[in-house]
Amino acid sequence: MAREITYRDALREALHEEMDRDERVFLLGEDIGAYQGSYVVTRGFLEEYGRKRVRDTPISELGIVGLANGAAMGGLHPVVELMTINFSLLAIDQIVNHAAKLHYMFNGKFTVPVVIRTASGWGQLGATHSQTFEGWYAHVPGLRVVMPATPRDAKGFLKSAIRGQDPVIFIEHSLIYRNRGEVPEGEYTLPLEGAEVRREGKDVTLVSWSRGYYLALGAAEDLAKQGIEAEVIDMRVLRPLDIDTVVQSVQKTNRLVIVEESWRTLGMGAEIAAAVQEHAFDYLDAPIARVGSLEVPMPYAKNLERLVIPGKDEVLTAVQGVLARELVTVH
Amino acid sequence: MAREITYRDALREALHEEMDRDERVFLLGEDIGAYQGSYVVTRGFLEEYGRKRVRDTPISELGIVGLANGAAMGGLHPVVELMTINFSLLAIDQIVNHAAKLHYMFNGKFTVPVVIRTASGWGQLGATHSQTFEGWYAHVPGLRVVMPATPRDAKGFLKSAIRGQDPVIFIEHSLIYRNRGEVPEGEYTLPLEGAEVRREGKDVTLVSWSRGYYLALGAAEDLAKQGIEAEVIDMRVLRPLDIDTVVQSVQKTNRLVIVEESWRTLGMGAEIAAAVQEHAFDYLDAPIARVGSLEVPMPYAKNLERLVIPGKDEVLTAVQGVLARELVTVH
Amino acid sequence: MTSPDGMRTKELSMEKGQLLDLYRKMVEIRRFEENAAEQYAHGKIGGFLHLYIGEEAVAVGAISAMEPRDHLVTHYRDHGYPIALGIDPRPLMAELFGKATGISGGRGGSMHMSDPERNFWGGYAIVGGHLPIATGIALSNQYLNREAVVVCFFGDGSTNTGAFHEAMNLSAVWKLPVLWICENNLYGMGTAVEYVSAVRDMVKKAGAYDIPAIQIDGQNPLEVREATEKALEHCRSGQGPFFIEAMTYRFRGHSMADPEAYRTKEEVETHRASEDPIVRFSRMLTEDGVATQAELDRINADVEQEMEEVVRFAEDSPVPGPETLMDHIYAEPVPVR
Amino acid sequence: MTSPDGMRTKELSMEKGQLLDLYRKMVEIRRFEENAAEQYAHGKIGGFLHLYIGEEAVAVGAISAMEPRDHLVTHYRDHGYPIALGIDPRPLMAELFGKATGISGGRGGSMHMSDPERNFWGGYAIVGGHLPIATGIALSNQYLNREAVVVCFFGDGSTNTGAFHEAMNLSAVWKLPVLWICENNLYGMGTAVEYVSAVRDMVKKAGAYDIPAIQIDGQNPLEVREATEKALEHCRSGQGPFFIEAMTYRFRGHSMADPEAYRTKEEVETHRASEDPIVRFSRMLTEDGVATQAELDRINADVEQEMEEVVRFAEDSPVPGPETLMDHIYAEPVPVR
Ligand SMILES: Cc1ncc(C[n+]2csc(CCOP(=O)(O)OP(=O)(O)O)c2C)c(N)n1
Ligand SMILES: Cc1ncc(C[n+]2csc(CCOP(=O)(O)OP(=O)(O)O)c2C)c(N)n1
Ligand SMILES: [Mg+2]
Ligand SMILES: [Mg+2]
Repeated sequence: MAREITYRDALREALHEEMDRDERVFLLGEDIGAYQGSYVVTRGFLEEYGRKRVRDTPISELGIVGLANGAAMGGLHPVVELMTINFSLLAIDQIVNHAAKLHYMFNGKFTVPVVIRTASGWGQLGATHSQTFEGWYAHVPGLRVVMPATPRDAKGFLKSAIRGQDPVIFIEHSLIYRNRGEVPEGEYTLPLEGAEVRREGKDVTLVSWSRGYYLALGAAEDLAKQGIEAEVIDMRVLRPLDIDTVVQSVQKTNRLVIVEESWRTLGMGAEIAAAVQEHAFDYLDAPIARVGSLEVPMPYAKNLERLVIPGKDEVLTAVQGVLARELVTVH
Repeated sequence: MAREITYRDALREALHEEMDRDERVFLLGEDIGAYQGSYVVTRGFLEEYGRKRVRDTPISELGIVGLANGAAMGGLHPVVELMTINFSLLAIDQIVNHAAKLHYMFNGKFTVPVVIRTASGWGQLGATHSQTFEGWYAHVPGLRVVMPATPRDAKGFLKSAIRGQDPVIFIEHSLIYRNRGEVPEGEYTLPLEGAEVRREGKDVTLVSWSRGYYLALGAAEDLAKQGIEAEVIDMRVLRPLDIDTVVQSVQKTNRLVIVEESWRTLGMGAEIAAAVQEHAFDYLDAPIARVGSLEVPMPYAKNLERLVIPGKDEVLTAVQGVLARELVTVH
Repeated sequence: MTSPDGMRTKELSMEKGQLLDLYRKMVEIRRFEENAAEQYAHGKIGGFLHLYIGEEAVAVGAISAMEPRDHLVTHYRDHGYPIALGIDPRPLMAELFGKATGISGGRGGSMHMSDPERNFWGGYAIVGGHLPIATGIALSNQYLNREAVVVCFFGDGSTNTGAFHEAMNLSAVWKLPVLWICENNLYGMGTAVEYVSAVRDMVKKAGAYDIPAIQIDGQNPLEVREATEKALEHCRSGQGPFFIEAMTYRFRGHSMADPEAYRTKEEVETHRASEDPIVRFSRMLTEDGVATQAELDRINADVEQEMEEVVRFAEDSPVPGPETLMDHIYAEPVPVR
Repeated sequence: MTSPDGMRTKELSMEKGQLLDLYRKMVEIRRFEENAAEQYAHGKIGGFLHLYIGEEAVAVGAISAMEPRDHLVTHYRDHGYPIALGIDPRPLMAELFGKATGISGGRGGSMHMSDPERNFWGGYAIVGGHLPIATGIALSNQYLNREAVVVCFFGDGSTNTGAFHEAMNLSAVWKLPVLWICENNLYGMGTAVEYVSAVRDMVKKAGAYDIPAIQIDGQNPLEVREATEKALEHCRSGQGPFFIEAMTYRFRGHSMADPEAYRTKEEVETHRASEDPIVRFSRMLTEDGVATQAELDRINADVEQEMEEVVRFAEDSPVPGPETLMDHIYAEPVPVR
């Protein structure tokens, strides 16, 4: 039996269940308590669990992630909320030089089971508040990076992340908190690995994650009306990256379009393209296309912002491009 | 007429010449003065220029880059030294959310001509002191990112960076400071753009930058003895990225190996591979190969460290791989 | 509020015209913000919108003490400062509308106003991020012997950032001419000072850097002005930074999205009732006989009209041309890829 | 040095055995470091090597006051603390040699010793980075009612980092049981305190967080011990953090690569001559009649021998197996790509 709930509620359920299950799980972050959370994910939690377990913090991103690292080493299971992924840059030393390293550097003698929840997103927020850095975190051995698109994944991943022993960067998206989707009745967790083929197709593979997944899906539905069957893959987890699933799809469709919201250069799409051409070289009938944001600091004005973030049209154009391509061999 | 000097001396000459040319150029950073610079690049500068222009700073990476941004806005030309690129993570908010954004966000009304010198490198320095993040900076519109391999580029780039109006991330490498190379007699600057073919060849293209360039060159010399002519490209500038030069080479050689010291996943090589397959798809006879570090926090022990950083053998193996590859088309 | 309310206008050697100008600026800010809130509700303004209502006396009092050569750097709650500085409010409103005539061409939005010609270096959206930048501008002034002071505004919440600490220390070590003005409005977003700051009085933090500091009533523009004058003198004389903590209160939510779950309506009402800087100042002016209520009402009506025109200007302006999208990413040309 | 040298051993209720143990620990650290320097010169040790010579009394005095349930977190100059804690020096030296028997399996090196079984959570190489971590361990102790105190060592230089500020504030806001011990050795790498810190006395920085603080003579292990005992009591009683500034001096370069251009030989010699903690303490012990010089000499000889064995152990140990390279990147299995 399944229920339909929002992405936000899926996160709330995960936090509730894990906090109820294990006293050592606690939340910390800016404005998660009295303010009720800047994206309202933790509404009511302070009132329910009290100040010990729901900790409003100072504006000290570096300090609170470092503190969470230490608390995790000391036996707790902290879930930090960094209001947006843009502010995670202030904490990145504690994420990359500490959380990601300590288990290895100290020869496995202790673990750092910290979960860092943060939100990607945009919406006339200006240059410093509209970025997304999943590709940066996915670069770093020692981190697990998830970026769920659906309520089911959001809940199952968050519960696993909290129960796990490794540092997890858990990236939400401000524009999909209200998206609804099915989640299983009762308890479940999902392993932090594996892409999923969410729509089967034979003509072209569309790969994305988080909000981009919905964009890809929308494009696939349009394409279907034109008789083009797109296979849509939701990457779900960005480190470890499940390239096999993409390769298998490309072996069938022979064409790949990657859709993402970050700047194209060195976005996640770069890695996916590089890895797929390596593993499915002989199957590709066209260059892998990447659809991403224009390479510009995000402007505030709505009409300009619309030009920066890719929409369905850009995806459709890219698909037309890879489909139109004839395979030639030049020497 | 050319002279042969070290990479370090090339940097020193650039700093000297620019400081002598323009009173508004000044240096700041941790231990650049009394200590003489942790890689001795600024030796003697405090004594020569005094405390006003050679400023030993507190251990405040975020603060000093922010201060340099402000000083640049106010009409100075600060050259910040961040001891190593690992510590730049502490300053990354000022680099990415400020230096890279302000000119655009404020509609071009002022500029932020800041130069951030920092060093990549390794050598039993452990997990937190052996990383390299050029790919992260190359992801960000608004930044220029250079990573010179030769004394000539080091000097010419640094002078241009100081004279320019944009923020520049200038990445040196601790293991090539003593490398010698020719520099022109007298004044010169070099535009912050363009890759260079440093060795011509027809069988395979090797692409790298910074210390990796020497690795590629060494491999090319070995290959030559086996009758394999490798073309070697030094990327030099990582943003803007000169893909054309690589594409032209691949159109001739049909095979590409990228050599870098960072972790493979989402390293610069990912972008180069993704872009080249896009622009030279029909010319590739084998998947583009990427040689990079093993994906592990760097261990201290010398015998383990050697396994992590790619050496000539790894490059040769990769070249053999792309050469052995038969082009097949599967449907 | 720590200082007695009783500061009288006559204690200050100010002309009537100057006093009425302070009054007018506060009213301008208030009406500008109210109009912005209305336009936000109409969907004309997007993203974040942080209003300065209730805190007007801090910007107006402090900025009135600045000289043209001085510099201004602020956080994201930044509509009040340029108005206090006498910058035309029309491009400010147009910026909120995302129009080409906006002060940042519509690219910055609410959080990123600036006017370098007036030495206003902008509003910044990363909490704490502008403090090192202000320090650097101050260094450029010192370095180039400009004898200008940078006045930098920030909130209580930002004093908990590492950037605050590093900037304070740098400014003190190098004796930079920067005046730090902390607006302590008791909350950072929805979090009350006592839950997140080890000390309630921000002046105490200045002590860690031997920066002289004073806590003042930020609801009285004259007290703010006087303290700022003295502080600017200190900074200008080469003695290094100075720190003012202005006690104030935000009458509206943190941003338009704020349901204000963290404080009671009564708390807000109490502050509004006793500490509205405009109400207090108009009482001061009329009780001291500086102006009649009728004179003040005329100013109010005048500003009301001005703001109608401001909104109309924003409304009627064109959006930025799409062809400008990629301008100004770099100051110097970059080869196309 | 701010406190008079005259603290006598008899003022403290310590057994002779305990006093000699303090002495021995200091000598162990000194000899360990001297041997490390020698082995570095022989190329047996690579990378960075930061010696604790001259500062032994801080670690030994402070750690002698700790209880087994207490926790320890330090910066990268971290060979002295584990020795003071009584951890076997052989795996420490083996770590420097990059051997499998090293305390971190040869993966950490000089800057990353740790022994969580003894609540020693390690040395950290990012200046300031371990302060938030110490704060978090303290939170875990408070949360789980462990009644343990985290003792965290760091240098004067690290007090200028944003991480310091954020950690201090967090520790004070949540009244966490953490004892901050700042080793003020007058330099951060090659930069003297006065050039980079707005205040010379680090205790002043604790005032910004209302954290009680004391400045002590870090060259006298008994003074350090006494101050630490009181501070631990404070922390353990739920009153929150405490801050000790131990005035000390580094007799050797910052690391083995340091040519010491920033200070004169005379300056170093003056400190060495009057402030060697081992010399001072041995004088105290003999003058007070606690021990004879012969007894101390015996300890010295003993330690000398012990350290030969320590080096031999490191030398004879195997390097880590290449097959272990990819172990422990994650605590839980990750699917291979
Ligand atoms: C580094 C960073 N963290 C978090 C935020 C989100 N945020 C915006 S304003 C704010 C509160 C700031 O409070 P304060 O400094 O007191 O200023 P006030 O809004 O009260 O004027 C927060 C947490 C941000 N913009 N930047
Ligand atoms: C964030 C960061 N910046 C710079 C460095 C380089 N560095 C290593 S130790 C050190 C000086 C630290 O001085 P202090 O805290 O006084 O400790 P001491 O070495 O004197 O014991 C510096 C700058 C670093 N490791 N981390
Ligand atoms: Mg506030
Ligand atoms: Mg020191």
